[in-house]
Amino acid sequence: MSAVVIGPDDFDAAAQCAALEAMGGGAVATFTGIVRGDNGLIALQLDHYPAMTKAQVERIVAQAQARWPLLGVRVIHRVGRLEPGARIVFVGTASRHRTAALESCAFLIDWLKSHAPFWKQEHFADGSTRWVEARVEDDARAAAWNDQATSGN
Amino acid sequence: MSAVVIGPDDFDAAAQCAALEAMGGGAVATFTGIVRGDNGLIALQLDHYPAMTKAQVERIVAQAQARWPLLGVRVIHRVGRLEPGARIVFVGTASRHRTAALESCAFLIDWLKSHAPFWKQEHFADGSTRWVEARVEDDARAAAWNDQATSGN
Amino acid sequence: MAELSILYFAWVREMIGRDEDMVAPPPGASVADVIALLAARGGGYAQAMARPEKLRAALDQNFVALDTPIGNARELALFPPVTGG
Amino acid sequence: MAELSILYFAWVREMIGRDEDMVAPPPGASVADVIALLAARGGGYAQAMARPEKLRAALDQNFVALDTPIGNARELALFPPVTGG
Repeated sequence: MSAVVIGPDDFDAAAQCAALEAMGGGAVATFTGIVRGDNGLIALQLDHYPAMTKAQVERIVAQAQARWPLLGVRVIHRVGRLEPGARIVFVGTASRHRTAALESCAFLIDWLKSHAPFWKQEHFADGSTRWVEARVEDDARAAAWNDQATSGN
Repeated sequence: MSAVVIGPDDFDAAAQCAALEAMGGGAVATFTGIVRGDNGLIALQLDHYPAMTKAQVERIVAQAQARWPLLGVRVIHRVGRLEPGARIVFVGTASRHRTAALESCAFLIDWLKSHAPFWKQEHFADGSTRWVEARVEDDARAAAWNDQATSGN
Repeated sequence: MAELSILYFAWVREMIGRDEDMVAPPPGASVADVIALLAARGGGYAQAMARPEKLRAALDQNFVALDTPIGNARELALFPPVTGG
Repeated sequence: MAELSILYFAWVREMIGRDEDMVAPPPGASVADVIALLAARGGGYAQAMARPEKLRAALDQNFVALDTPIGNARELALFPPVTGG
């Protein structure tokens, strides 16, 4: 099972968790992102840069592996049209250490938000569409991981 | 489905995740703790204080709900004899906000470690047993959440 | 005088070899005073209570510091620092 | 002169109405220079390139700042700040 999957298909989160739990660590942390049906949203369309996406996500995974003692990492990011309730992204980490699993999971989702070439377009019931704008907080959260590394925390 | 389950039985992590994903938030974070088979360990025996355990865990869950905007919380903690590879604990949180889901999940597992009346005894292949000692780091991690609340971070 | 149930957990229970006891602490006694009374019984009690700083306590199912007065509590639990999660 | 593939994503692609173009940037050109050349085409190009500070870029599939020289790169992608995860 590859550590990184980018594609249109839904995934079996339970199978992902089972694989991470079987890695012999004591700790598995996961994050799952789901399409919210707010304000009449009927679908998200996820665009990406195919030639770059997988390599870039694998680079982010390698950074997490260099920083925390991880036994396993799974990142799944879907693309294409996704309706409310659909999973968009899954990040799972396994480690011997609770803090390593929790922190690396948070790091990975923060970095995916700000460093992976995906773009979300909202489609509404009235036929209108809107490209989601990047949030300053997302960049700030990702940058905070760098500050931590620099200050040795 | 109750937010807090304390008992000997294994649980269906996938069903827990599915319930959290169905709550309409965009973000689900989970932590699963698993028995490690280190150093000839053949089982963990989990002792607890039955009259106090569930109320105390529910108190910790209420603190998380007061602190973060959560749509749902699930905490499952097993007791009794658990062999390597078995799940010990599951914490899952659902929120509209990624950081709320991630932080509350980390808070809950940190607080369970230091504020819920469970005790682990290790059983080894040679017949010896050993009560696990509390780790100073666990208390420090739990205390750090208080410091954050005080300083307004 | 009110009877107080005392519950033991983890290695405290193992050393004493009992799950619980009933005692009648003197008026004004603190948790630490009850620990000292139990230690005076010798044997496993003395062993389990030898180092109070290794013990934690709950009164009527709420964690308390060892200098807390027993007051009208009905149940005192004595145990090592918790190790769940 | 080397040809450079330019790829567009998200609203950049929508405004221009194309997925990609081929250009031959002048020697020494930076990403920002290419953006200015594209803006000069008018229409959707001018609209998409009107505020370079709203754009992000990747050269040969690595994120770069807009003042980065094109050098020998074969592929330049122009897009808004990413919004995955």
